[in-house]
Amino acid sequence: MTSITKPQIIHEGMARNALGLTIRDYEGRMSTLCAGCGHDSVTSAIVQSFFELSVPPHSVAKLSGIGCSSKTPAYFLSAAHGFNAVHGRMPSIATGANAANRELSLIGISGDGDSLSIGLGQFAHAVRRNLNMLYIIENNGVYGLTKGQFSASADVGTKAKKGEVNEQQPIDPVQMAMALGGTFVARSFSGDKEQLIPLIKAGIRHNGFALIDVLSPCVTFNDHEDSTKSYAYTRQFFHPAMHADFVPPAEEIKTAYDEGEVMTIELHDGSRILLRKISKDYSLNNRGAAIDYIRSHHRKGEIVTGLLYIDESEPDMHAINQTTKTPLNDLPFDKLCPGGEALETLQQRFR
Amino acid sequence: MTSITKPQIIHEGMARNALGLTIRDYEGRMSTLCAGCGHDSVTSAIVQSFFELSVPPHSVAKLSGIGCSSKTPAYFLSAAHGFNAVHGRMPSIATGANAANRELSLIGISGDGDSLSIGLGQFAHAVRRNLNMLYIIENNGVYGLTKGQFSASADVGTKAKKGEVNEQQPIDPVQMAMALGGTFVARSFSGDKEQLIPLIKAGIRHNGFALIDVLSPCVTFNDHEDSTKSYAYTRQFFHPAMHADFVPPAEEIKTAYDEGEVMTIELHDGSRILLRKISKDYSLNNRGAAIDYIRSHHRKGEIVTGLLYIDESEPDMHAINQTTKTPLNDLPFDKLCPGGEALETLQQRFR
Amino acid sequence: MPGRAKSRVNDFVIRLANVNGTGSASANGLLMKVIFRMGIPVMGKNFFPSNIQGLPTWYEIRVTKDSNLARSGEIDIMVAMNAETYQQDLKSLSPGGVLIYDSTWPRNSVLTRQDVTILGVPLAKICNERFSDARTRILMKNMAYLGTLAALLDLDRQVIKNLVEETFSSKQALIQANIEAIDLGASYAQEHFKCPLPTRVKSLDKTAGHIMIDGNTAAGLGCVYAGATVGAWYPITPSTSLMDSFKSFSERFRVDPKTGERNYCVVQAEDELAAIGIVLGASWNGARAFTPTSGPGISLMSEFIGFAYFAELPAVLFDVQRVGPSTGMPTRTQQGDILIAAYASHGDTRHVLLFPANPKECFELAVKAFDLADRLQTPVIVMLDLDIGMNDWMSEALEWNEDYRPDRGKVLGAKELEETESFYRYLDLDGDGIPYRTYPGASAKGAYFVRGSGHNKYGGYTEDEDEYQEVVDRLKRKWDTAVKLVPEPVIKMRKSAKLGIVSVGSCDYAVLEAMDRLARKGIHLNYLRVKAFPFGDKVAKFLNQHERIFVVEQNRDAQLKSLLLLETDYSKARMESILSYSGVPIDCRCIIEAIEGHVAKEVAA
Amino acid sequence: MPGRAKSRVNDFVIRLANVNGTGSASANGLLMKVIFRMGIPVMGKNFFPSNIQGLPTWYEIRVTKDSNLARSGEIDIMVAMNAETYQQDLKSLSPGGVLIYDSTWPRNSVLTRQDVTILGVPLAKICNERFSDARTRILMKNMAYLGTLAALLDLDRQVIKNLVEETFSSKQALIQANIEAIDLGASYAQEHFKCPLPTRVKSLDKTAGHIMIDGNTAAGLGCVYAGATVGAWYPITPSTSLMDSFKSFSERFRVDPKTGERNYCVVQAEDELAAIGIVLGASWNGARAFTPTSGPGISLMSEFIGFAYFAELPAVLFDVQRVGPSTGMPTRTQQGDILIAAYASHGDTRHVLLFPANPKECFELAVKAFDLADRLQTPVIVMLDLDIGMNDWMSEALEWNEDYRPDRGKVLGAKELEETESFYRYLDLDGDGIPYRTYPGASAKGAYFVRGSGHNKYGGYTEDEDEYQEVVDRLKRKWDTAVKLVPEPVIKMRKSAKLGIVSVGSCDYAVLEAMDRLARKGIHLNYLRVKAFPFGDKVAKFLNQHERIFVVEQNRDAQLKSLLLLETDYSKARMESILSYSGVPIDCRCIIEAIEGHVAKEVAA
Ligand SMILES: Cc1ncc(C[n+]2csc(CCOP(=O)(O)OP(=O)(O)O)c2C)c(N)n1
Ligand SMILES: Cc1ncc(C[n+]2csc(CCOP(=O)(O)OP(=O)(O)O)c2C)c(N)n1
Ligand code: SF4
Ligand code: SF4
Ligand SMILES: [Mg+2]
Ligand SMILES: [Mg+2]
Repeated sequence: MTSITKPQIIHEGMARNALGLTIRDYEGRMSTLCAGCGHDSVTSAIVQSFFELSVPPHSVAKLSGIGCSSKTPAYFLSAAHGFNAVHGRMPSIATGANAANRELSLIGISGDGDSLSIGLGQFAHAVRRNLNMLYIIENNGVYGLTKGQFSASADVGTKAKKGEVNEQQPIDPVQMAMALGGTFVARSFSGDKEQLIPLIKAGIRHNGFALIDVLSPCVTFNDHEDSTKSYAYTRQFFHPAMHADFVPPAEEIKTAYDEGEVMTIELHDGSRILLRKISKDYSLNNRGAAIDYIRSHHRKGEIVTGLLYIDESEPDMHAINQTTKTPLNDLPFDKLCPGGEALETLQQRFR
Repeated sequence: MTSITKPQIIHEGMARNALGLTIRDYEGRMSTLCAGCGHDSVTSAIVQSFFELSVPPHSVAKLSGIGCSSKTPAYFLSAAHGFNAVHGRMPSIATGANAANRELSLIGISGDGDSLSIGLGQFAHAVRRNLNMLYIIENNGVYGLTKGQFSASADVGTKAKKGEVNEQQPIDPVQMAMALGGTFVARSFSGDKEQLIPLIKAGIRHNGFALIDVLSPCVTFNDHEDSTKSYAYTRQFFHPAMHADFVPPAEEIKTAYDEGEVMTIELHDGSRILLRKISKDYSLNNRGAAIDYIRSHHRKGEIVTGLLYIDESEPDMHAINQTTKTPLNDLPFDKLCPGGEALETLQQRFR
Repeated sequence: MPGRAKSRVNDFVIRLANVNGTGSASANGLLMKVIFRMGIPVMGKNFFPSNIQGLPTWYEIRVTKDSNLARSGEIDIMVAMNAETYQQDLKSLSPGGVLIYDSTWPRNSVLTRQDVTILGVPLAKICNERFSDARTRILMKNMAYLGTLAALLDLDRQVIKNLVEETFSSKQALIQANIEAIDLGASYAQEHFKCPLPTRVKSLDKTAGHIMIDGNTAAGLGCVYAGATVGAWYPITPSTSLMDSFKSFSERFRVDPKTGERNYCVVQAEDELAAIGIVLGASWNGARAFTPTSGPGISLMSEFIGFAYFAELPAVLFDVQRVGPSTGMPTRTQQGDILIAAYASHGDTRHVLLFPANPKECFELAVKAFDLADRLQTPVIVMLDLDIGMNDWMSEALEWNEDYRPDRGKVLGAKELEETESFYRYLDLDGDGIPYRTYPGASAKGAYFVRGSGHNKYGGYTEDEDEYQEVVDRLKRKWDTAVKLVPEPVIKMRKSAKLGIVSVGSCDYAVLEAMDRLARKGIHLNYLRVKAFPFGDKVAKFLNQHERIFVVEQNRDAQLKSLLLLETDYSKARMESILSYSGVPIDCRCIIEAIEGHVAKEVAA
Repeated sequence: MPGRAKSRVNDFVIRLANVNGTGSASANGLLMKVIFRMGIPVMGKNFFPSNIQGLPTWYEIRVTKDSNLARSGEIDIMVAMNAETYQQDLKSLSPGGVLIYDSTWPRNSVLTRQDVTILGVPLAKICNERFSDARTRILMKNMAYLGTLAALLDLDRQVIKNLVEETFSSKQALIQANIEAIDLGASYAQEHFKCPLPTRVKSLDKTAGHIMIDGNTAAGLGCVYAGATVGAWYPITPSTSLMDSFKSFSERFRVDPKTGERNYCVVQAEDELAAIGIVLGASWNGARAFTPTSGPGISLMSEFIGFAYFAELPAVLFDVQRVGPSTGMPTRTQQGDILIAAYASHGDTRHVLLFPANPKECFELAVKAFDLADRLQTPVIVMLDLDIGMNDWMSEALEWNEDYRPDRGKVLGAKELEETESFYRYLDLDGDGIPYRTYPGASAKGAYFVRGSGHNKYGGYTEDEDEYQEVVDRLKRKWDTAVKLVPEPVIKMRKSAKLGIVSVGSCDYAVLEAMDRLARKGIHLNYLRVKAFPFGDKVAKFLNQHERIFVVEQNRDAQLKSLLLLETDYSKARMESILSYSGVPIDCRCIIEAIEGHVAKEVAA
């Protein structure tokens, strides 16, 4: 979470969004990550997405665990509250935050160590609860901050910088989320903003748990030749299966598509996702088939990306709980405390 | 882990196995579970399996976490060491046990609470390591020992005894294990020993992590009418996809099968599993398809059972680690301690 | 009757030995409630196994006209319904006592004693003749022995009837059966024994203004009254019923009758690490949030507890203590988590603890816990134990002050933020060590990072030694503020006593009884019961007023004494521990013995 | 030269300010090693950020002919390579000191001081002219300032050359470049400044029989020598290098050259809860197993630590302490986990702690930890800290006694079991509180259940109060045995001193230096350094021999003092804390000040 203040320079004539804000208003402090770290690209995609969506920065809360990836919330949305939890435990903090204030827009940034090792249980249960948040894993196959040990997402056969070869099978958060009934499951690459930004926007607007597993190379510990999580490798074996375009509410769909080529999914706030198949044999509605598709491509060394599954109809945690629409942290005390008379009455039972 | 000593009565003429032992030698203390608890049936299937396999009881170690299910290791194999860990943490104990003594045969018994809530992370990582053990989840959809709260395996729409309806999607250990690359994934029912016993035997002999998710109704808290984990429900919607016969080494395959009907899988110790499809459209070699099959049947309320996936060729934890064949706890000290001269030499580096 | 029969009206102990899962608990609870309604003070302790069905379980009821609401250590009447434990039950009966058993099956003739009265009632037989369904027969046997006791002890039959009617008001059909079973048991006793026994009850008027309630129920209700909206938990005995209480009272008071919408959110977490995380996430956002747990949960939560201390987040935890270490005995009581709760987590940490001694205090201190957590921006752990939490206690009725408004502490809202020039999270503007906080979503001006890593007083990340130290030094000053805010101890002074007792929580009634009995023997003591940690001046003063302090607590390692040693200046040499830690609630005998022993030594010396 | 130039041969401090990720750490290590090889005692402390690249980092080298191996608090020479921190670095230089900076870029003229000497060397320029590759230029700049220092301090050029050759023996190509860079830096200095400075080095012969090593490396090596076969861990600063050490030495000594098979198994666990579980599973099966971690790991492990205490399983943990609470400052040092480690986990628990003060003790106490864990059947936590664990220390060379055989404690093998009539796990047959254990797989006769739930002395499950208490009472007796087995404290007595210092671990050299300096001022003190908890008689005796005890430790809350208070009878009023807890290793000044202050008060009073 180290950070350096960044001078905010706003040029005249900078683009402004519907709120009249410039992109500077969505930035954070100066990154202290290694020059070239994939995580910084994800940060800038996040900045771009929130800016373009015209989200009021202070209506967002940004959360993370511990790791290089988990430092990044300091580098976007200075005007949003942040929570840097203990290692692997951000999902529970997010659950509590959402329980208390369902109107906050939550974005969580985690790493493959943070989410797939120490935090696997909390991650899985957040998926299960369909907690309303965007959850980004900046996946680099190593523990960056502790200097490059293999993480649980390291591929079989991949080599560490010091030569060690990983022989344990990886845990793939995308497959996990599929098997756990995740309602928004996507994968992308920090080097491909064109793919990533619409996914982030859609994830912000999705009503429920939106997972984006972003391959985000670690230039310092996992960007060498025999690594399967390097820029070069990822770029080469990147295999987009579905393309997603995000269209905000009220905005027209501009591009013309051939009939049947595009599937439109409407989100709760009226925005839409336009989904276009890139790989013909990918089917979006089938978790099992998705897993299969991912596994078989993975065997060939390919990394399937895109919005791989979405279901906007499942109830989120509050729907399941039937929570009042008013954020709980906003309820007046007299709605909460039954008062003296009630106390008298209820004690009859105990007499 | 409550238990009552059981008088060991051996009748003359009782069947004896290859070691000359009777089934009594494979039993444990008297169960203190509720009369009719599914877990007791699993216990007796375990007793039967070890007896029939002629495993020397003391060559086994039995492990568990905390819960009614986790009490059951006290009820079988009195002559085996046992380890009743803290809640949800048995997989790590098993990992250490296997690390120290790779020759021990490990059987772990857990519950759906123990493995899918608090223990989800450890469970998943044991699968990932392909730890050589048999891992049985006695799955009843509730926390029995703490009096019937829904567990993470409770189905959507199932009703608690007190009327509460579960609306959260379940975590299915079978789908999890499939997505995590589990090498032996099975599901069965405590009420169907015919199916269960060969699965247990095969699981004991499998070289790697063998998961059997056994539906094991809780008669006290989850056996009522609107429960989807009751005896009645399970029996009715039980959907066997694959049948497994276990054939010990050297033994002949007795039943005659039609050509192509049976697939034979040879295990490391020379025993074989004969796999026969019950459901025509089930394919054993495909994790994704399996997940799909399970999910689509689950939507219909059906529970797919049988040996759903097996891969005997994946390396287990020791193969990955290249551990010596001698159990580590058996290595003499002089093989471990480099001695004084070596210490002298190596210190050159530090001068 | 053999032995020296005791005639003890309204002053005796009944112990009921049963098999769990047979419905005996409700019959025994009913018995206790009947006595309570007859105006006689009564205490009940349930000894149940960590198991669902089929194992021995005991229920102990002390009828105590003088309101000695702790165990006495004696057993005057034994209802021995469990054949498995018959021998042990017979043995544990005090001389002169009465044992009642089910004579449907003959008892082993070796199992007898000359100094007690043994009364056989063919309960199973009676019930089997009358009821046909198997489950009903089992349940009604309990009612039948209740009937027998009614006759033997002279219980008020109308009170019983009313209670049965209330209890089964939603299942009318059961009322008749229950009353019949009671009658059967009573009739048999009346026909075969001289009723009532010399040991029996007689109506009094000493329970007015009181209720019978367990501490978990009271604490859960306290959370409702405090305005808690988020509860997160993972089931664990003996804390589970606290959340059950919160849920059921919330269902009653916090659900919109029209929409069915809930003004609260209970999250059954996947484990304790998540439960405390949910609490912290919620309080970060300004909801009052809590988690009930027990020892193993505290251990698992300790990383996050340290986080909350350092990041200064309010959190309310209830540790309903059970016997440790480790899984220990989940259905037995102990006060073994005091030290770990006080200093939970690595690094320099310390936490506010509250110690209720009875259900009424559970209710009150639950409310207080939220105020303190919000005011001090730190975790507050309410230390119950299984005895307070799960047993029904005769307690003063709960009261509510309508003027109560939650103390939410130093929170700047959007408006206040607008008025201030700049906001920094960890400045000590008021000199009390407590900084100001803001909620997410309120305003961009209030934005800051909550973090467990090094931070300076502005809330920025730091690895600078001075900036770091400034913050932890202020945290220590905040602790000095805490001393002033926590509830004061309860002190009972007798004139000129030089010996003092310090105790905590559920030891209270045992200490009081011991003091009374010792006073009758001419040994006078003063008494201080701590209600909170940090202790504060009153505790220090009390200690210093005494030549010798006996610290009474229910753990092996003298944990309260340790805290007193660490946090006051009283000399170790002058403190003596009286410890009871076998898992059953403390009774006064060990206290009396220890103090008498001490006094005797002093005299001899 | 301005200011009062100091001429301090072999007695000064160099501080090097760099940017992390630029390769400066190895250059600085080289510098220190050169001085060491010149026979001059030297101390090095690395202050690095919790980040991988681009942030300020400092390295402090004390050249100390009198072997004062703690920080002095002074900075005599500053190598200010980081423009970001230039101002701060200039400020922190002691009066009369020398600052060296890269004059490729002009420094801000406001940033100057009259009382120090500022030497500019155009390091970047020199290197850029000579080397073409960008990364090489960055790396060689470090070598260039090393060259400048060589000239200014009069370092032995042959020693440097040898070291460079050794260091890059596998990358021959680099040797030439490095030496060239060093020459460039040296030549520039020789041409532009008067070399050497008055503050400089001169060969001695005071480092014979010593090595330069960090504590983690030594401890990892100790695990290899102790015969540990299973290591489980989850990476965490500052403990990571301990497992790196175990792995690399095991690779060297424990891999079958023919088959490549490993006589050890290191499991990188998914988290600390699993790491300790793996250790327990392995020691249950008779392997020596360990886990290195730091504060957050101890918090997460506490449930299992309590389990191991109660179920009586050996386990060796290394807690390489960093600054808490919570995530705190992961790359700064503290002794803040003492109290939590001693009493980790809920319920009545207590754990054996070992406190090495230098790398040699890390090696020795690592071995000892396994013996104690096996003998006592309980977790043993070796308490290092970042300073000992990660900094290179001049340490006596490690020694090995070939007669050493591991003490595996009371284990019954198959044969012994056959000879006994019956085996029960928790009987105290020898009166020392330690029962016998067996390994799974050995024999059916030895079979029993390991459990954290209530058990009786036979190993059976129990909820019976007497059976439970018998076991926990014996555990307390076992603790009395532990007192006799743990290493004794290190005591330094001066004749007739009435003041004593008690300290622990990495405070050692600061205390020694303070004592020396105070002695020169006529204030004499005795010194005891605890090496283990429980403390034992020698500690109690030492305390009682002194009118006043100063407890020196590196945490805010006086945790060692707390343990002394709780576990000895020494009076609190006579103990005074000297605390240093800002995250940088303690230096002697705070100790001297506190003690002088005390003495002054005494005199005044
Ligand atoms: C309880 C605990 N254990 C270990 C650590 C040390 N630690 C910090 S970050 C990290 C791993 C980070 O890996 P990842 O989440 O993949 O993030 P990356 O740095 O690769 O972006 C670890 C093990 C910690 N902070 N807390
Ligand atoms: C750390 C911890 N938290 C909570 C508990 C309480 N607890 C005991 S068993 C159990 C759940 C058991 O459920 P499951 O594993 O499904 O077993 P079942 O009883 O249903 O067979 C819980 C929550 C505990 N023992 N330890
Ligand atoms: S170490 Fe790797 S993950 Fe961390 S900041 Fe550097 S490049 Fe990024
Ligand atoms: S409560 Fe349920 S799971 Fe537990 S023993 Fe009884 S029937 Fe079995
Ligand atoms: Mg990573
Ligand atoms: Mg269950």
